[in-house]
Amino acid sequence: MLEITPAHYTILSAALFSIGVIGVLVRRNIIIVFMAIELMLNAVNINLVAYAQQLQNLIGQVFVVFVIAVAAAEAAVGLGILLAFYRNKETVNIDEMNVMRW
Amino acid sequence: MATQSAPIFDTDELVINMGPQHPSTHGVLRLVLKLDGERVVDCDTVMGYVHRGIEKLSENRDWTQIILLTDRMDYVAAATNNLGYCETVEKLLEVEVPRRARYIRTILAELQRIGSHCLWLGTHAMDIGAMTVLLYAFRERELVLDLFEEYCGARLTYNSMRIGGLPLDIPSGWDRKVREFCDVMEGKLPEYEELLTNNRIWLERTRGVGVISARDAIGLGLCGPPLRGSGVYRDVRKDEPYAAYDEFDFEIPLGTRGDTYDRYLIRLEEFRQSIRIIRQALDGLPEGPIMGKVPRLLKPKAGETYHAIESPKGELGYFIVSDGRATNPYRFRVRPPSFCNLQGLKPLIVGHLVADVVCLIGTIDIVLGEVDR
Amino acid sequence: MAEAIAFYTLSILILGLGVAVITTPRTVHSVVFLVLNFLCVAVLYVVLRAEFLAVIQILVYAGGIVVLYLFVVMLVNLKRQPEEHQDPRRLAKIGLGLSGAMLVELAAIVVYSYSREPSSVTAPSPAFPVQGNVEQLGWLLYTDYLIPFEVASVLLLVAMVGAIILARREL
Amino acid sequence: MTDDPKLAGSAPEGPAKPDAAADTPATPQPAAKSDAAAKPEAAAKKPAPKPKAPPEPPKGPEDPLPPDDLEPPAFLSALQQAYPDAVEQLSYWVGDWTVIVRSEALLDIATHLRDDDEASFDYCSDLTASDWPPREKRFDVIYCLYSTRRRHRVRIKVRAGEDDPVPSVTGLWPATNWLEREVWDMFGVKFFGHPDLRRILMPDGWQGHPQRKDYPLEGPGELLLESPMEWLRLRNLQDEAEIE
Amino acid sequence: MLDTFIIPLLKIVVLLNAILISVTFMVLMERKVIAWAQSRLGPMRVGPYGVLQAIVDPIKLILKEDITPVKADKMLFSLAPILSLVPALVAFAVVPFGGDELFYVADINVGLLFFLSVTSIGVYGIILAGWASNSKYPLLASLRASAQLISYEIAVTMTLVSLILTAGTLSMVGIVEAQLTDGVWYGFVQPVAFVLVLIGGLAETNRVPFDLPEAETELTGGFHTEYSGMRFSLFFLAEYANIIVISAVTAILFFGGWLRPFPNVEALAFLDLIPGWIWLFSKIFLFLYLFMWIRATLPRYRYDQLMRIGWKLLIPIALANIVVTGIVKVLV
Repeated sequence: MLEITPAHYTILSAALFSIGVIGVLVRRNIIIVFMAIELMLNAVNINLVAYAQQLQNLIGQVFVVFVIAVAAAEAAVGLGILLAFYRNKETVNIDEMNVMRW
Repeated sequence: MATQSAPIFDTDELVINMGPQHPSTHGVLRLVLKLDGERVVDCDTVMGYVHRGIEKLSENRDWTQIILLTDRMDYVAAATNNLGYCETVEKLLEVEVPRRARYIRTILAELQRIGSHCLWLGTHAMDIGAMTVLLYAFRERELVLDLFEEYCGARLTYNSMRIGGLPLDIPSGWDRKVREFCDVMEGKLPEYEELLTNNRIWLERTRGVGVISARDAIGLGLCGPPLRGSGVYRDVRKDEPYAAYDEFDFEIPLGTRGDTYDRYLIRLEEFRQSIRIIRQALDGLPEGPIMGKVPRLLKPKAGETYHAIESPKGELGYFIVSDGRATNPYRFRVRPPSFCNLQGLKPLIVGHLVADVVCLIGTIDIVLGEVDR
Repeated sequence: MAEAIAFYTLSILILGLGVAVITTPRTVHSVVFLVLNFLCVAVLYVVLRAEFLAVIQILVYAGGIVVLYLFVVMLVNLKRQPEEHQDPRRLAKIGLGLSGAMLVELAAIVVYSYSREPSSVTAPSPAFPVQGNVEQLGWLLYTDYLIPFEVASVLLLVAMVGAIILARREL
Repeated sequence: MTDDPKLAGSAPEGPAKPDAAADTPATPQPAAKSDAAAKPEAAAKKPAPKPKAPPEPPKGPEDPLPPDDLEPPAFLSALQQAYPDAVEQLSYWVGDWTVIVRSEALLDIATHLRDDDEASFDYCSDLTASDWPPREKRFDVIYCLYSTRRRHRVRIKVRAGEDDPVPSVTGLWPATNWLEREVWDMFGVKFFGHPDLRRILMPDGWQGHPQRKDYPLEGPGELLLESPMEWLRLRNLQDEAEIE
Repeated sequence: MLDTFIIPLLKIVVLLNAILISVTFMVLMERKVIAWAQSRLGPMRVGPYGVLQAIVDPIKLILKEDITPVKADKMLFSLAPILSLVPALVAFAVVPFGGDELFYVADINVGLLFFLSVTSIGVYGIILAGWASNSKYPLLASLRASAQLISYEIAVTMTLVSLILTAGTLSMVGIVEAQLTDGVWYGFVQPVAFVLVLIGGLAETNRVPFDLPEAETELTGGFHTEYSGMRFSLFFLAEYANIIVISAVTAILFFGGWLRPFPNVEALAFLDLIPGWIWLFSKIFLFLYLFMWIRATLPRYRYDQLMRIGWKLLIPIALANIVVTGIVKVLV
């Protein structure tokens, strides 16, 4: 128990990932949904870093860098879409985001 | 998307109250600003927080008591208020004011202009963030106040003139001190210029901000430096000379672009011209009485008149109706330059940023005591 | 020992803050919890000897992306709470169940894989001509992973252009 | 805010300020005055031994005619010729020229004065009013014009009653926007065609128009609210007593 | 145990106290410097030449009533000052006050990046303070602040990349040692970067001429309009701690830290008699004085001008600087 193995990190990561999934599936505020996605990405990152440590190999960390870059791109575009949507519909409720064009 | 091409992102219009408690509304002016982001899209000016009914009060006071009330309007330029009022009543009474009194009045009015412009410069620069100028300008204003204190004993509300002349002759040695002050002031002006005139930030903040064309300025009834900043040659001292201004040689600085920077330059130049006038007046100060022949009981013949002078803020006019029977004016009306200039604020600020609002309030140089009366 | 203390503390914090992110009714609070969550994750990276990633996590995630979120939350001045509107076709309970099922599945996988003999495989990276976490990471990024790295930068550029076009007032 | 000036003096439930001044004796000055006003008998008795009649309030401004040997400036003569009916009178006093015009023709005359090359009064330096209660058209609305090109001044004067509004000249001189608001606020003279005729110095809900002669200096009292003319007569009596 | 826990802990305690005390005296210094610039005397009443003002001011602030607006978001309203102060203090962890291990808390191999990332957290304090106050002026200020701080953070980070290229290390101690081996302060090698970092530092600490988030004459105090008492003083503390840390880092990166002038000129070896930390402190004071001097002299920029300077001036110059530095590095 006192020795922390990659298994511990995997469990932490899985739990965080599930929290993210719950957030995505349950919450209706799209900003929160975005944040839940960020949580999921972080969960993946934890896993990658943990295994990079375990395998004494930096490739996992390299992937984390890419994940962070993708997350930044996702946040920028996602929030841009959100703003564009908001100024037309004045809502951030994903249930009302059911049209492809407006 | 094409069907709703109206301004889309107007959901964030923010209405903020600037004032009456705000550090840079120069008193208790209240602006209700409608903002789109930081840009002002609409503005409503609310005033009257220091409305003391000076006009109404004056209609129930006798002619001499009113001088004291005029001090309280533009309290940073009390002497010019006194001057305008006394001249108007003198015009109604058709009293001749002795030449010495007119000279001293001119000196007082120009000293007052320097004092008022010092206050304007300090607060205007402070609004834009240059706080050292404030302290420098107040340092010089203090000298003006000292001179007034020596002349009439008061530092803010002077009550320094009487109908028909002056209550006091100048104290001995006062003219020398005024000359010294002129030298000091002339030496200090380059300090202000050094801090502001060629300062890049100052230029960026003031140039092209609050531009108003000559035509609009005339139409809006702007007066004083805001009008001259747009290049309109209009100065009551030249157009309708009063006191002793027709005997002096001075120039009226004019702007070309009508922006905040031009108005700043004009007021700086007015410092110099005021110093020039004061020096001429001191050089040619005639001997003689300081009070004209005024009846003991002031009762002007029935009639009405409007008389304007150039206060530091602009055209300060008094419209007085006498019914020929009472010892008080039947109707006493002040044409406050700050009030009329403040009317030009809305066209100036709409479309500018919040930061420019304070800059523009500063540039039109209002005193709320005068706006509200 | 120290690692264990750090791990358990951080795990509790990370999971607690994660739950807080998705349960708080006020969006701004969610963002704050998210920041704190990311800071804890950064500390976890330090524990895992990934200092560069820890710093990048704070700099990019906490200092950049989440500020963007906060900015948007402040910009989107909600007139009504989004949670008020309930779409009848929405099946939140099933969503909750689905995610619960997923948690179970993940747990099962983990338990299953570790019930067997723990494989202590190490696949050390090839020898680096440089020392230190940052240097080695940089070496990898600019040698083996140069093309993905450039692709990522192009992706960021595209995202930036897209975000600007989307957020502009008039299209 | 009452739009009808007549209502101003007699609104049954005004905002707190005017009524409070009369009801609560907390503020000594207004209370004392309103007491005196509330007891007209007592006030009337006081000067009774002296049979001197109270002075009538002045009926109107003198508006002296120009002296015979003085030629009016060219633009005024031209104006008189152009609008012989509209110009009621020319007046001259201590160097100032005043044109008294009918309010119906104000806009025409103002336009003429602004656009005529001789006159070109492009700058409205002041707009104000004066109140002469006994007169039927009790208000004089006064426009002080100035020409930045020709550098001369003239005043236009229009007579207005409480109920007949004056045309707004904001279209000609935007400067008069606030000035007309102030005249409305202070006197209750209405301007039709004004874009935004609200109170400007007094609070929005204020009752009455303070610069009127029948508005007491210390604020409105009960008697004033009931019968302004009676109140004015009594005040004049009081003033006489004080002078004696 | 002693080396891993007790000594660093002691160092932290000493450092924190030193920062807090120096902040209070820095306020006094600022008041005095500005007063002299404005031909005044400054505080003169408490103690000789007003020296004790530095002690009286914090006492006053602590004893003042701490007001929370009714409509404020209570949690964030309390959290914001803390979020603002903590990063400012944490940033000191990587600031070496001397070459010896005694003089720094930690010398991590990503020291400079750590400094940048920690200061980037400070923006939350300001944004949240503005948001939580539930008041319009603070909200405007916090929108301004978030845009301003992020923009200038980008500029500063990019500028520092060229310095990192020159030094070849991210460790703060390493950068100073690199300056010793190169025999020159990097302020002379990277003058452009130095100026950019100075400007960016002014903007990141919300100092004149970039004090828009506070802009007393426009936004009535900006994001801390609604704060009073202790929580206000935390913001105050954070601002001044930030100024000190920016000054210290600038001195370390560009002015050779604890090195004497001309570190490799043997003829000046007698300057080594003065301990290194005195050199560093005098450099920090120089920058502090510069900050105050600027405050006394310059007006404030406008929001759009500020953003224009950040995006259209500083960032392109920083990028060009990186390119030039890279080329020079390859060629030399």
